Amino acid sequence: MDPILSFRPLLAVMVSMLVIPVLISSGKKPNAREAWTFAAGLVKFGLIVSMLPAVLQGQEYLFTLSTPFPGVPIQLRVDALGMLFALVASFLWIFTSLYSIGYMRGLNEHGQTRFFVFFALALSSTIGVAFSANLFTLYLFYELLSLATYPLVTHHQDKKSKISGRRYLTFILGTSIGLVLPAMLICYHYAGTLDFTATGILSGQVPTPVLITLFFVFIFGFAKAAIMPFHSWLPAAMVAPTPVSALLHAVAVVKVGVFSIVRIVTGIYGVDLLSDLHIGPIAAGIAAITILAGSLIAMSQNELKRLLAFSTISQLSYIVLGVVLLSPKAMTGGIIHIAMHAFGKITLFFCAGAIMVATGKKYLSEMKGIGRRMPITMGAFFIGALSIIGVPPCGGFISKWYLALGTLQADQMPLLIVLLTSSLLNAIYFIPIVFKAFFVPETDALFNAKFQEAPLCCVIPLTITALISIWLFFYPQPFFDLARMAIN
Amino acid sequence: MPDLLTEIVNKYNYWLYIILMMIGLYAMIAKNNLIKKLVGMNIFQTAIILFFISMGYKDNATIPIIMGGHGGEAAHKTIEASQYINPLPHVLMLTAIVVSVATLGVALALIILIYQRYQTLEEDELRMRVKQK
Amino acid sequence: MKQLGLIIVIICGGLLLYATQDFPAWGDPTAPVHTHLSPHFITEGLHETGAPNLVTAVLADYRGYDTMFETVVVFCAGIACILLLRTFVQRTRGREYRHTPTGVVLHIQDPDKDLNNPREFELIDNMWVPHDLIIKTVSRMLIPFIQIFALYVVAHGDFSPGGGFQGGVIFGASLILLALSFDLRSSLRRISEKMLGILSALGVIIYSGIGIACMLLGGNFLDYGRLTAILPVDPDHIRAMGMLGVEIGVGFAVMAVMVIIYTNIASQGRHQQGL
Amino acid sequence: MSAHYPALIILIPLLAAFLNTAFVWLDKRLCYPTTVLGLGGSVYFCIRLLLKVVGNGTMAYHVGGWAPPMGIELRVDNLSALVLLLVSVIAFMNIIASRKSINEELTFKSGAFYTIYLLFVTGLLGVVATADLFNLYVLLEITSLSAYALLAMGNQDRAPLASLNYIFLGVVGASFYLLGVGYLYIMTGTLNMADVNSLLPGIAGSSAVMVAFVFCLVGIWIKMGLFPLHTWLPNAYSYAPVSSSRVIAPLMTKVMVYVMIRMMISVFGLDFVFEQISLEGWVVALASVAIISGAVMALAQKDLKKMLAYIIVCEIGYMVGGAWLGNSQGMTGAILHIVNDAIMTFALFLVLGNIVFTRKKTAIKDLRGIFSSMPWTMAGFILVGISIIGVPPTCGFFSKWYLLLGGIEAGASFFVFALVLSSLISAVLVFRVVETAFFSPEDGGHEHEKAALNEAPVSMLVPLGLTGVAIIAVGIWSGYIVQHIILPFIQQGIS
Repeated sequence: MDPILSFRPLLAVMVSMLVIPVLISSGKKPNAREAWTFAAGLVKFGLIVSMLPAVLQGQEYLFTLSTPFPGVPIQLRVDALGMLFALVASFLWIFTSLYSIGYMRGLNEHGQTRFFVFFALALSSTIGVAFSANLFTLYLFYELLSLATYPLVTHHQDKKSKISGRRYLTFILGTSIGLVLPAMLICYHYAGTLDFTATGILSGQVPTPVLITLFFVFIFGFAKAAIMPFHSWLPAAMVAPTPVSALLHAVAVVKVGVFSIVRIVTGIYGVDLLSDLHIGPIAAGIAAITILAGSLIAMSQNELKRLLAFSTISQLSYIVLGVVLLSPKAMTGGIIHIAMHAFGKITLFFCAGAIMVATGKKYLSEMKGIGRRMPITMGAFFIGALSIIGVPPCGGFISKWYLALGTLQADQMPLLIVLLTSSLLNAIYFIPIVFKAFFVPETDALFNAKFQEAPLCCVIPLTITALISIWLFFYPQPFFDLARMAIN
Repeated sequence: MPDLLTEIVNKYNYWLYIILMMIGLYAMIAKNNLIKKLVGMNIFQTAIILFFISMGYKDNATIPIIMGGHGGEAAHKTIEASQYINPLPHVLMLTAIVVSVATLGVALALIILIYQRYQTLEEDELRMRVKQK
Repeated sequence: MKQLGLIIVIICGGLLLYATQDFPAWGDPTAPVHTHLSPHFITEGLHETGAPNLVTAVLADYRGYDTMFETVVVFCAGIACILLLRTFVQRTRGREYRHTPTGVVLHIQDPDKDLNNPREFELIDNMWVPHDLIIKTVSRMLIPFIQIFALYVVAHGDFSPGGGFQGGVIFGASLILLALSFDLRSSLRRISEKMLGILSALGVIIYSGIGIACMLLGGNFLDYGRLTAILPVDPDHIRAMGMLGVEIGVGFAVMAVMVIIYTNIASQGRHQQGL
Repeated sequence: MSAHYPALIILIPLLAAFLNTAFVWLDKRLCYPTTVLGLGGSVYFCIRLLLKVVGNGTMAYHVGGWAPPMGIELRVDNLSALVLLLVSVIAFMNIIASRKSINEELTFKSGAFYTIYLLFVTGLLGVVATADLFNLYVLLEITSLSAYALLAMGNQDRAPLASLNYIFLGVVGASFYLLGVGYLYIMTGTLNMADVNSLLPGIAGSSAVMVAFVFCLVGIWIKMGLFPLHTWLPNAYSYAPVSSSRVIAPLMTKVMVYVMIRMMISVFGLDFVFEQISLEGWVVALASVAIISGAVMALAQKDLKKMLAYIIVCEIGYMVGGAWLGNSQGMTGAILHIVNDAIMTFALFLVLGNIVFTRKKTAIKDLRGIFSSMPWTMAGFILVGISIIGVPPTCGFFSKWYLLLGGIEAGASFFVFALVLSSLISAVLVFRVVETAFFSPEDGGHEHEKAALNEAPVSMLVPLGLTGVAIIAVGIWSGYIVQHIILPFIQQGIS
C-alpha cells in the first residue's frame, strides 16, 4: 500500500531541534530550561507513538524535504524498524533528561545550557537516522550526530576530555568520511538510487568482488557500531557526563551504528543477495570475535563506566551477529536486542552515575558494601545486570533466546557456543559487583551511614527503567510485531 | 634545414618578437633587482604589442585612414579592402599599451612603498629584511 | 632560479616558435586576419561611422565598449596610486615660507598655525632647488603650444592619427613639464589635486554618460546613431560626433590621471614638496 | 528595459565608482551610500537577470548596436548569470561588513578604496558577462589592477611586496592569455567567442590553435593560482587587509575558474579539448596534487590567515580537476563548487575579519578561549568548517558528491583519493582550531567561562549569519540549482 504523506516524521525529528533556541534564550533560568527539555521530550515521544498504530498495520509515513541528487531525495520514511528504534530512543530521552537534571545539578557541572542544547540536537539526529528513507539521509543524520555529540563528550573541557574527543572524532568522522562516503557513492554509481527497499538495490548490478568489499567497508565504516578494531572510541567517550554515556553511548549513538548496519543488510543488499554471497558467516565471525573480546576486556576493568562500555561493545555485536546470520529468528532476536539491551544498559549507567553523584566513587574496588547505603540503586543495577546477562525474568533473556534459536536455524553451532560463553562471561563480571555491594562488609567509612540514596531525580529514572526491563519479559509484544514486520 | 631557414625568413617578424618576449620573460624571472624585473615585464608586454601590430600588416597596403575621407567624397567611391591594412590589431594594441602603462604605474607605486619600508630593491636583501622583521 | 628561468623560457619560446609554422606568411593578403573581419571595417567603416580614420572608427565605435574600459584602466591606475601612495605627513616644527611677490622669508614655529593666504607663499624645504631661468622661460613659452597641439590631436582624432589618449597624454605631459621645470607645488597651484580628481572622474563620466544617453534614447549602450534625437547633425556624421564626444572624455581622464600618477610617484604622495 | 540587463549590471557599479571619485573631493559623506547603492543595484539586476535567463534562455546584448563579430557582444547564459549573482551578492555583503574596519584602517582614503572596490566588482561582472576574447582581457586587467591596489593598501608591512609579486605573475598570466588570443586571431581572424568556436573545426589539428589553447589555459591558471603556479597567492591574501582579501579571495579565483570553463566549453569546445588536446589525464593528476599539497601546506600553517589561503589553493584543485574529468558529473561538481566554495571562502574570511577586528591577532595559538568571548563568530566558523570537511546538509558536501561521482565515473582513482584525503585533512584543520578555541588552557579550571563577551559588531555578524544560512540552504536545495541552472548549460555545451 502507498505510504501516508505527512509532516509528522519531520516534526518528530525537528521538535528537539526547534526547542534549541528556547533553551539558549532561557539559559539563565535552569528550571524553565529543563521544563522546555521535558516538554520537547514528551511531544517527541507523543508524535512517535501517534504514528505507532498505523505502522503496526503495515502503513508507512513519508516526508520528502528536497531532492539534491537525481534519485536521492532527503526523505523521511517511518517503517517498522525505524519505529522500533525511535520508540526506544525517544522514550528513554524523557527519563534521561530527568536523570541529567539530578546529575548535572548534583555535581553542579558548568555549561549546562550547552549540555542540554547539544543533547537535544543529538536526539534529533538519532530520530532522523531512525526515520531515514535512504542511505544518503541516514548518512546526513549520522554525521550530524557525530558532530553533535562531540561537545558532549568533551564537556569537561580539560586535557583528558580533549584527548578523548580527538580520538572520538578520529574514529567516527574518519571512518564515515573515509569509508562510508566512497562506498555510498559507489553504490549510487552502480544502482542510481540509495533507497532502502526490501529487495535491496544492488542485486544484479554490481560485480561480486565489489559487493563483498563494499559490505565489509560498510560494516567497519559505521564505526559507531564499535566492531573491533574500530571500538576504542567508546571507552574513550566515557569521560563524558554519565547521562551522555547512558543515553548516547549505550542507546542512541551506538545503536545508530548498529541500526545503519541493519539498514545496509535489509535495505541496500537485501537478505537474498547476501545469502547468495555467503558472506554472512564471515561477518558473523567478526562479530563473534568482538563479542568475546569485549566481554573478556570488560572483566579486567576496574572503572565501572569503562566496564559497562566494553560490555556495550560486546552486546552491540550480538545485534550485528543476529542480523548477518540472515535466519529470521536470529534477525528478530538481533532487532529486539536493540530495545532490550537499551533498557538494561541504560539502567546500569544510571546506577553508575547515581553512585558518582551520591558518593563520588567510580572504581569497583571502592564499592564494597555500597549496597547497604544505596539499596535501590544497587537493586536496579542487579536487574539491569540480569537483563544483560540474559536471565529470566528480564527482557534480555528474550532477545538472547531468539538469537540462540537463530544460530541453530542457520545451523551455526560454534556461534551458539560463543553466545553462551559470553553470557557466562557477562555473569562473571556483573555478579561479583552486586555481591560485593550487598554481602561484603564495607571498608569505606562513607558507607557506614545508613540508607542514603542519590537525589530523587536520579533514582526515579533508574528504578523505572529497571522495572520496564522486567516488564518487557512479560509483554514484549509490540517490539516483536515491529521486528517481525521489519524482517518481512 | 633549408626549409626551416625559409620558414624563419618568411616569418622573421614573429621570430624576432617571440625572442624579444622571451628575453623579457627571462629578465622577469632571473633578475634580482625589482626595477630590472619591471623593465623585463615591459619588454615582454611591448614585444606582444609588436607581435600584434605586425600581424595586421598587409603587403602593398597603407595605413587605415581613408584617402580624402574628409570632404565625404570618399563616401561615394567604393573602397578596396586591399588598399588598407587591418585596423583591428592597432585598436587592440592601443588598449594593450594603456593597460601596460597602467600596470607600470601601480607597480612603481608599490616599489616606492617597498623602498620606504625596506630601503632596498634587491630581492635577496628584501628576503633577509623580511626575515629579520 | 636562473636555470629554472632558462628552462621555462626555452619551453615557452619553443612552443610559440613551433606554432608559427602554421601561420600564414607575413603580409599575405589572403590570411584569415585580412579576410574575415577587416574587409568589413575597411570598406564599410567610413559609410557606417563617418570616420575616415578607421582605427578611430573601430576604437571608438565598433569596439567602443573596449575603449571605455581602457579609459577605466587608466582611471583605475590613477586612483590606485592615490590609494597606495597619498599620505599627509605631520607638519614639522619650524617651517620657512617665502612670500613670492616680495621674496621675504618668514619662519613659523607653531606646527598648527596656518598662513592666512597660502597662495602667495611657498614652503622652503630641504628638497628645495633654486630655479634655472632659461628652463623656466623656455618651458613657459612651450607649454601653451603643447597644449594647443594636444587639443588639436583630440579634436582631429577621427580624421587623422590621434585621439583622446594621445591628446590627453600630450596635455598631461605639458603639465608635467611645468612641474619639472618649476616645481610640483607651482604646477599644483595651477591645477589642484581636487581639480585633477574631479576631471579624471568627469572624463569617464562623459564617456559612459554618452553611452547611457544612447540607452535612454532607445538604443543599445554606446549606439551613437541615437544621438540624432538631441544633436542637430546630419545622420552620416552623427556617429563621428559621438566619437568626438567620447574622445574628449578620454582626453580629460587621461590628462588628469597622467598628472595624478606623476605627482604621487614623484613626491611619494607628499604633494607639498617638489622635486 | 529588460533587454538592457546585461549592460546595466556592469554600468551601475561603474557609474557608482565614477561618482564616488567625484564625491571624494566634493562631499566625502556621499561615498559610502553611493557604493552601497551601486552594488545593491547590480545585485537587484543580477537577480532579475538570473530569473529571466533561466526562464527564457540565453541573453545577448550588442554593445553599440553592432552585431557580432563586428562589435562586442555581451552574452549571459545560465552559468554566467549564476556567477554574476554570486559576485554581486558577495561584493554587496562584504561592503556592508567592512565599513567599520575601513573607517578605522584608512580614514581619509576610504573614498578611494570604495572606488577601487567598485571597479574591481565591475571588472569581475564584465569578465563574466562578455563574449569577446579581447574584451575579457581588458576587464581582467581592470580586475587585476584594482586587486593589486586593494591587496597592497593599508599599513601591513609585507603587503606591498606580496602584491608586487602578484603583479609580476599576474602580468605574465595576462600576457600569456593575450598571446593565446593573438594566436587564435591569426588563425581565425576574429575575437568573438561564438565566432571562433564556429571557425575552429575548419582548422582542426593546427598546432597554432593548440598552442593558443595551452597559453590561454596557463595564463588563466596563473591568475587562478593553481598549484604549482600559486606562489603569489598565500602571501598576497594573508598580508592584505581583511576587508579587501575577503572579497578578492572568494571571487577572483572562482571567476578565473569560470573563465577556464567558458574557454573550454564556449570557445574551444569540449570535443576539441578532450579529443584533440586530450591533456585531461595530466590536468586531473595536477589538480589532485594541488588538492593534496594545498591541504598539507594548510596543515603546516600556524596562522589562521595563511591556513585559509592554502585551503583556497586546495579548493582550486577541486574545481580544475572536476572540470577536466571529462564527464558531466565532474563538470556539474566543478560549477556547483564555484558557488559553494565562493560562499564558504567568504564566510571563512568573514570569521577571520571578526577575529581581526576584535582581537587583532590571528595566530592559531592566540585563539584560546575565543569560544566564550565571541560565540556567534565561532559558531559560524564551525558551520563553515563542517561545510569544508563536506558534511551534509552543508553545501560543501554536495559539490564534493558530484566531484567524487565524476571521479568514479572517469575512473580517476587518484583524484577520488585526493578528495577523500583532503576532506579528512580539513577535518583535522577545523578541529585543531576548534580545540584551541574550545578547551581551557592546560592548567585546568574553567576560567574561560568568565571571559567577557567581546563579539564583533552587528554589521559584521549579520553578513556572517546570512552566509551561514546560505551554506545550509544552497546545500539542501542544490538539487534545484543543478537541475534548472547547471545541467541545461552543460547540455548546451555538449550539443
